[in-house]
Amino acid sequence: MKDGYELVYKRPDTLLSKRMHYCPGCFHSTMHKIIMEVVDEMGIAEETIGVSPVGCSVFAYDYMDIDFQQAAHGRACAVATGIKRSLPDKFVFTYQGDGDLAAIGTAETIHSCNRGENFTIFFINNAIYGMTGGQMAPTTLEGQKTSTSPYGRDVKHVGHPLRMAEMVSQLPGVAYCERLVLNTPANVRKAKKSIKKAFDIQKQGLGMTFLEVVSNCPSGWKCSPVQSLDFVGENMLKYYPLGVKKDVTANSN
Amino acid sequence: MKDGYELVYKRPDTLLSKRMHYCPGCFHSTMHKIIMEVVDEMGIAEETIGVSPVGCSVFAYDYMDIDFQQAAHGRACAVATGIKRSLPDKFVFTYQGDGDLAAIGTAETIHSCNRGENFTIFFINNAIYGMTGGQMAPTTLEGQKTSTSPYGRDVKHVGHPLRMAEMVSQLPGVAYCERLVLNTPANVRKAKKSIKKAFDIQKQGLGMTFLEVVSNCPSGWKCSPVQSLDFVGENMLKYYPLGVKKDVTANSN
Amino acid sequence: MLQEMIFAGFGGQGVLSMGKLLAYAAMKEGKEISWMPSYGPEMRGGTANCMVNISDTPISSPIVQEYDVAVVFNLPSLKKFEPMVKPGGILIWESSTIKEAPTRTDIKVYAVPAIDQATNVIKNTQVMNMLALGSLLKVNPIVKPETLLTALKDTLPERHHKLIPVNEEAIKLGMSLV
Amino acid sequence: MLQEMIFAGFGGQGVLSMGKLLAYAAMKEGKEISWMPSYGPEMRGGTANCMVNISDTPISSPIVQEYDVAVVFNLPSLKKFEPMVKPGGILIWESSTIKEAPTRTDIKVYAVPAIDQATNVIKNTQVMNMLALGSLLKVNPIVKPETLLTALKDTLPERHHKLIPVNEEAIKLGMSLV
Amino acid sequence: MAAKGFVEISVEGCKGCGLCVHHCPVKCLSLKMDDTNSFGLHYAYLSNEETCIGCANCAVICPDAAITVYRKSKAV
Amino acid sequence: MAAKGFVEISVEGCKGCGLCVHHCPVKCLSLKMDDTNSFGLHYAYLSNEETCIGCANCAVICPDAAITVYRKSKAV
Amino acid sequence: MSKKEIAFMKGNEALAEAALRAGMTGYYGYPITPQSEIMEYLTRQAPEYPHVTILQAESEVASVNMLYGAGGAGGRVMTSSSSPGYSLMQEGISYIACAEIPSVFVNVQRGGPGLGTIQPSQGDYFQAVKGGGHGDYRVIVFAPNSVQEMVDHTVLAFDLADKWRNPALILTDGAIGQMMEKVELPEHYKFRSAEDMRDEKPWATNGKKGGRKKNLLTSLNIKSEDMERKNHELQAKYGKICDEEVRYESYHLDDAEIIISAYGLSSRICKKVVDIGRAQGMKVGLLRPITLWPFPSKKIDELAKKENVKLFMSIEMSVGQMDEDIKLVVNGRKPVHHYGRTGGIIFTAEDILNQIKAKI
Amino acid sequence: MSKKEIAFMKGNEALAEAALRAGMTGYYGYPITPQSEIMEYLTRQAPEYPHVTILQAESEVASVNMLYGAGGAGGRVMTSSSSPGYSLMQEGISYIACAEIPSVFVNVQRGGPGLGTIQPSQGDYFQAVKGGGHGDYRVIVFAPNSVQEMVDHTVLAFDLADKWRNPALILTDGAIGQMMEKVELPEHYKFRSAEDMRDEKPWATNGKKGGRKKNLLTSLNIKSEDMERKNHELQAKYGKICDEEVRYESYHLDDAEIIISAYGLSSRICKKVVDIGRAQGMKVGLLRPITLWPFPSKKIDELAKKENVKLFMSIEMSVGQMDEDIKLVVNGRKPVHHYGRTGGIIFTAEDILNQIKAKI
Ligand SMILES: Cc1ncc(C[n+]2csc(CCOP(=O)(O)OP(=O)(O)O)c2C)c(N)n1
Ligand SMILES: Cc1ncc(C[n+]2csc(CCOP(=O)(O)OP(=O)(O)O)c2C)c(N)n1
Ligand code: SF4
Ligand code: SF4
Ligand code: SF4
Ligand code: SF4
Ligand code: SF4
Ligand code: SF4
Ligand SMILES: [Mg+2]
Ligand SMILES: [Mg+2]
Repeated sequence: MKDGYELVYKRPDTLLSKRMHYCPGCFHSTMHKIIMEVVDEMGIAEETIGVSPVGCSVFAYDYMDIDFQQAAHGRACAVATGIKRSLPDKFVFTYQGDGDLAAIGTAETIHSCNRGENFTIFFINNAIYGMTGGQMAPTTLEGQKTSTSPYGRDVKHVGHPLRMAEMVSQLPGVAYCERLVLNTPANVRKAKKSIKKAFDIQKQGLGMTFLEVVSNCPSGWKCSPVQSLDFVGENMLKYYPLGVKKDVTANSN
Repeated sequence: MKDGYELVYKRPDTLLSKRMHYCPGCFHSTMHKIIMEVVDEMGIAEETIGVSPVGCSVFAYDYMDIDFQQAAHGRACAVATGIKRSLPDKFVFTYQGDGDLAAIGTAETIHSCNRGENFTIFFINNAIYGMTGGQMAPTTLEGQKTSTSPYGRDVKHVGHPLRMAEMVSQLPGVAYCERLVLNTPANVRKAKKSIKKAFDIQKQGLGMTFLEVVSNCPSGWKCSPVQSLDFVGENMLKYYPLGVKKDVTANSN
Repeated sequence: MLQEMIFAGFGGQGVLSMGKLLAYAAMKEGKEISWMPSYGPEMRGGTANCMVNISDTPISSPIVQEYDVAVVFNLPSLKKFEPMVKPGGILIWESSTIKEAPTRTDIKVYAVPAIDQATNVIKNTQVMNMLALGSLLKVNPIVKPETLLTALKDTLPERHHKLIPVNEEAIKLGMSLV
Repeated sequence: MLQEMIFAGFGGQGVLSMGKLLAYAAMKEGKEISWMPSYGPEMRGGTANCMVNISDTPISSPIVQEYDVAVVFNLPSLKKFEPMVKPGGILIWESSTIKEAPTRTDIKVYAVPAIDQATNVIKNTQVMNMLALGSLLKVNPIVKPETLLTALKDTLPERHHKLIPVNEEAIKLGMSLV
Repeated sequence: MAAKGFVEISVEGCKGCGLCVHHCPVKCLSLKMDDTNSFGLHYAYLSNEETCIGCANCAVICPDAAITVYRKSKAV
Repeated sequence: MAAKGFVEISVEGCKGCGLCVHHCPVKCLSLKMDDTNSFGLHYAYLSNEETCIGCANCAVICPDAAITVYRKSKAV
Repeated sequence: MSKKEIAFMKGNEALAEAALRAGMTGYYGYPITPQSEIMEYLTRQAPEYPHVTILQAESEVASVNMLYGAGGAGGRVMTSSSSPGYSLMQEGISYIACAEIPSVFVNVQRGGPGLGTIQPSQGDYFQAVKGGGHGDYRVIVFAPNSVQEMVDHTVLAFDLADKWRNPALILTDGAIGQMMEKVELPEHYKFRSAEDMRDEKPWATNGKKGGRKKNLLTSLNIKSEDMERKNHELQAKYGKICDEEVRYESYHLDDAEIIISAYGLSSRICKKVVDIGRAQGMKVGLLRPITLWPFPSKKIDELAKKENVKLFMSIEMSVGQMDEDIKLVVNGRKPVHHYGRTGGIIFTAEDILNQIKAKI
Repeated sequence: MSKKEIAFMKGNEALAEAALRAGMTGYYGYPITPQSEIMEYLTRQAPEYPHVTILQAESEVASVNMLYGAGGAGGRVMTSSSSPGYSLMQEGISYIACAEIPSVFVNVQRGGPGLGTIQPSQGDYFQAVKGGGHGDYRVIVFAPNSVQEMVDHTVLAFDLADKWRNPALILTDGAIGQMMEKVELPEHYKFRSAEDMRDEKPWATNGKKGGRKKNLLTSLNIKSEDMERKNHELQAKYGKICDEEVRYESYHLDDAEIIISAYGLSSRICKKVVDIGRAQGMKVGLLRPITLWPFPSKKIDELAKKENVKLFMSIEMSVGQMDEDIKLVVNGRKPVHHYGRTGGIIFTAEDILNQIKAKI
């Protein structure tokens, strides 16, 4: 380090130095990084257990220096339920893609939210099945081309994209629900605050904390990482509006 | 028939004369009866295919003189999707209990509603698992005693009862959604109209039609049929408000 | 010796608990026992039954197809189980409500108007199953009546112990009817 | 005769399509062929490869562990597959970007600066795979270059047929480099 | 007979739930407490033939479609 | 050196996504188009050392945490 | 474990009581006949076990994955179901087997296929012992034949699941689950939470406290070499289990010429067959597998070797499944026959005897 | 069916194309590697097949039940998945088998257990042939060993599914699914909708038009007698299928002393083994089951009887599954060995030869 300069940003310690397998510019990496920043800042690496899904982030455990379980496709919420009920004093989170959480895992998602399971769900909505090569997801936008909607998603045939944050925020068991995005430094900083808030609420035992991240998939969307920012900004955010959908702690302010 | 009198009400033809296995006073019977009345009145017995669930109404096929498929527990909506996509000109309906539709079948329910599958769901919400001997259902009321909530449903432990009609009515694929009850002759008559409306909308191909019936279970609730009317009126309807939750044809009026 | 028995009637007539009580009493007397209910949706509004085995030696199957003893409280059960009583076996039937009498002559048949007697004599319809049990013990002293009563005490929650005398009365009345 | 080959490089370098084209051309010449890609998430941002078998007789496994021919476009692939070339086999490596040369002496090694030549001579980086294929056909005339071009015509959508000449040029240039 | 209406109730089809009795506006139905059908159930019957108005409420509410309702013909 | 800040970018850790380049407010980052790292990727580097203000935007947006940021100490 | 308390209980309830006594920390299940009494019993007892999680899941798929999480966190965990519900768990069991998460399963079998009937059956033998899920894995399978064994096997299942880091299954049927018998209940294990078991389960994902390395539970082995290594490890473990954990009961086998083999409910009836047969002068004996996997192959091999043994007869409530495992051991040395009924119809001792007589 | 069109295609895509040509009316599936190309190909072709339903379901559980509905409605229907996804279908398959709904399944196997690896495997043999679901049922199982057979078996699977009102499964693996080979494509069947097939499927639930009696498709047989009767009917049907539908390939079996048995990808390598072995003077031959169920038991029995046959060797990409079915037939007359690799590691012909040499 040069004389007269001080460190203002470095890789969080709990993010292992292993190179992440994600494609260049993929927000999965960003999200991993900031979750670990929060874990570092809160000093809870020894008390946190993560659950990775089946999806591109199946290997999340390779990058985060905390205990981890790898769940069957769609079942991360059930797995986390088992962990948290066994270890009620630990921090537990799931990390799930849109195929995982909103297609095959719909029942587990709805019911663990409804039961008010006291863990945190990080829901990474990139509107596509990244891992398996870019198939349509429940959250794929109308008209969006994917490998199983090669002519664009036809909502008459397969329905409209699901808005999960709005849906789960209706459930009494959900304490905090917000939709975030990671497309600008400011939004990344904001997202970090929301993650911290979710963990705080989990600590208080107030119920489910659900963070939906409007994400990207340059590979699946067949565009460059920088172009993916445009798709996020122009298309995704229109259908998936940002903001706090529910916050049981808001009333107390 | 006595001289000078005319017939004003008789058992519908499409309701087979076989004695239904349901307990005395169970609204499953009532619902079967009025669905068949509508089928008779619309003259569509030869064009209708029903799907029975696993639950007390698993044997629905024994009583209705129409083609039927019996679906695996929770999967009636998936089965009906397969039927309707194969035979788009027929009338197709599922008939499902609250365990079937709102617990194990959550994903199939949400997704067929979201896809706007063009069939009708009859959702019989009796706040209990009748068939298996009275276990707690996702719709069991707070404090309600069942064989798996013997001290009353503790919402802190298992969450609040799910309001399915409200949830699915949010989905764009749902064309018509109403919550009904069968506790008085007037309500039964009203319910018949709603069933007819659902079939009409199905015929027009406008999307999913979803009728939630606030039902009873004298056996599971451990009360007499007449007492069950009180529980429906005093407890169920408070948590499950009646009414049309969505009607895409309403705007056109 | 092995005794294979069935108790059958409408749901709510107490057939399951009478079988259970008898088995439990036999267990108290050192016998090998098994109790097996009919289960599942066929119970819905229909009939219920339980099979009871009592033996000096270990019991093979809790499910039996031929009975040494059948106690039936309704016509469907009579029709179903009368043919399955072993020759020389015992059939006890509720004669105040069942309107068709058994026809077999190679078995011992006892008509017990349990419902009528419970309603009109004991003024408690609930105990008609104990009444029938009394009749059974009279013709087939599987366990001592005293054991049955201790068994009842063991299994009844404390707050219902006040019901023991009326049950005792029912057993005695039952014994007197055959 | 059976030739077992591997084509490997970074995703996007066209290794899958070059293998496919070669196999298809061989099929047109009446050979038995198989083409097998690496698949799955390890492709994500990493390397891609495909195995091609061309033979006069039916092919047993599409997956092979030792190669008669390896064509590699990046260092990880060179490191991985160089040891797996059969003695006497052929190794073609992209010599303008790979900075460590192969070391084996018991195989035929050809350095082909395909990326450099495609970029600077043909002015089309896309065709570097065809260039390498040209080199391969020169040292190992598995199929006729003409067949390769007809194969290209067959598989390219009509609207891309204008690209055929530049591919032809690349093949020729590739042949001239070894 | 002067009654505006009358009902036929199937003894074997009735399950004795009592919903018809409960909902008859003129209370002309009862359960036969001193008899049962072959299922052991106390069936409903028209206990007050005179007052039935033929409104069909009983039949509409009857889960088991055990009731047939007749009303005095207007024409007559 | 006069710059308010400077950054260190891991050549092997960088995936060349360009998000840092895109988001640097003073446009002092570039992708090395004439070189690649061992993964074949054009990595980012501080192309204009003079203008970096040490805002850390690049590091915050960098998915792969490849950037370390330093700022002129206030104390000095 | 000294046994003291005598009770008269249903199989399902005795099993539930045994689980509580064996220190179960969590039960996750979904109702299905004929085993719903298990969760019903547990929820009734819940107030006395405030630290035990008893959770009705939204489905069997959720249950098995809750088990994965809770067992992986270090708990002693159980789920129960019946045939169709157990079929839904197959993906999850394959995961649990590969991630080596100790866990206890109960399948109170009913007649299949499909929705079938709720009457007792033994039609899920293949599924239980060969792995109904994908890939090469094994589950330790117990086959209780009495209410007493529902208790004993449950305690053992918890212990062996922990010992071997493997799923263990109680494969029983509707009759054993529903019947009441006399039973001796074991004493309570000292209750320990998942957290309390930290030391003896150093692999559990309970937070990497005190500077230990992170723990990971996964069944993903994306590289072929890793996956093959994992398979070798599993097979090595399975080999040891086969060496150490086989359990069976012999009944009049010493001089037997006819070897009946039957498990669970069927085995009770077959004891009677042996008694009657012996009374008629037939040299018949019963080999009752108590563990279906590991299978008592050594014992069968021993019997197959004996000169006086004439034939084997597998008696099952299925069209024939366990008979294959017997044949695989007997390997042609003696004839192996099968007799079965399905759909909940229980053979009588006389039926079976007649079948045997027809074969000799 | 006359074959004309020659193409160079991936196994998965060729299978999809064959399904379209075989008159498939509906496909319901969920993505999973290494078979996602099937649905991808179908959705690309969709505009040319406006009357074919191609629907991405929310899960494999939904897929199999959509198949139940659509097949029951009278359609020719297919789903495809890979190992974990196929495990999730086990309850549904048991239902479909019992309700006798014609339907085609595809399992492009990957290495397990658990999430495992996406590399090719043959670890799901037991699940496929013994029924991974509950109860006694069978699925017709094809084991293609080339892209050509992916096509041929698919057409056959649709036809046999209809003929026998039974599920049929294409059990293949990631290598066959992903590889490209030359293939001859069959001509198109004339497309007929579910409604068009009314006459030949009088059992289908397509509306009881024209006064026919109502149709019912169910797997529920609540009474034991009914359930047992259903089981007898199914077993009778299975017996007929065993008589009529066995398919296998013989390669140099006539004078073979060493009988290799292998299916799918493994069988291709084993052909090479035979060639090399023969070149070295070893009398080795290959029996390749084409249908895994019904299994070519008769042929194996015939071989086991031959004096010159010395041993059997089952070569599988698993720790040993099909070898059990061979042993069951050989029944001790000859030794039966197994050699396998797992996790996607493919044995070479040399490996296998060495293994064989070690046994003789
Ligand atoms: C039971 C099962 N079904 C399907 C798959 C295949 N699969 C793996 S990842 C995935 C979807 C991934 O999409 P998503 O959850 O959106 O995550 P992403 O990769 O986009 O982050 C699927 C379908 C599987 N592994 N298991
Ligand atoms: C996979 C599976 N799980 C569980 C069951 C057992 N089961 C049968 S019916 C039922 C629930 C019935 O409740 P509901 O759907 O509310 O219908 P009701 O009987 O109340 O009308 C359950 C859990 C089953 N048959 N299959
Ligand atoms: S495929 Fe998409 S989601 Fe997956 S790592 Fe690449 S960019 Fe990210
Ligand atoms: S158990 Fe309940 S839902 Fe089922 S028939 Fe009886 S009253 Fe109706
Ligand atoms: S028709 Fe009306 S008045 Fe007559 S019995 Fe029925 S409810 Fe009563
Ligand atoms: S409502 Fe119907 S079933 Fe109930 S008592 Fe009246 S007639 Fe009988
Ligand atoms: S710290 Fe700020 S100014 Fe410096 S390179 Fe990064 S984004 Fe640009
Ligand atoms: S954001 Fe990070 S990975 Fe992307 S180009 Fe910049 S330094 Fe490299
Ligand atoms: Mg996604
Ligand atoms: Mg219900």
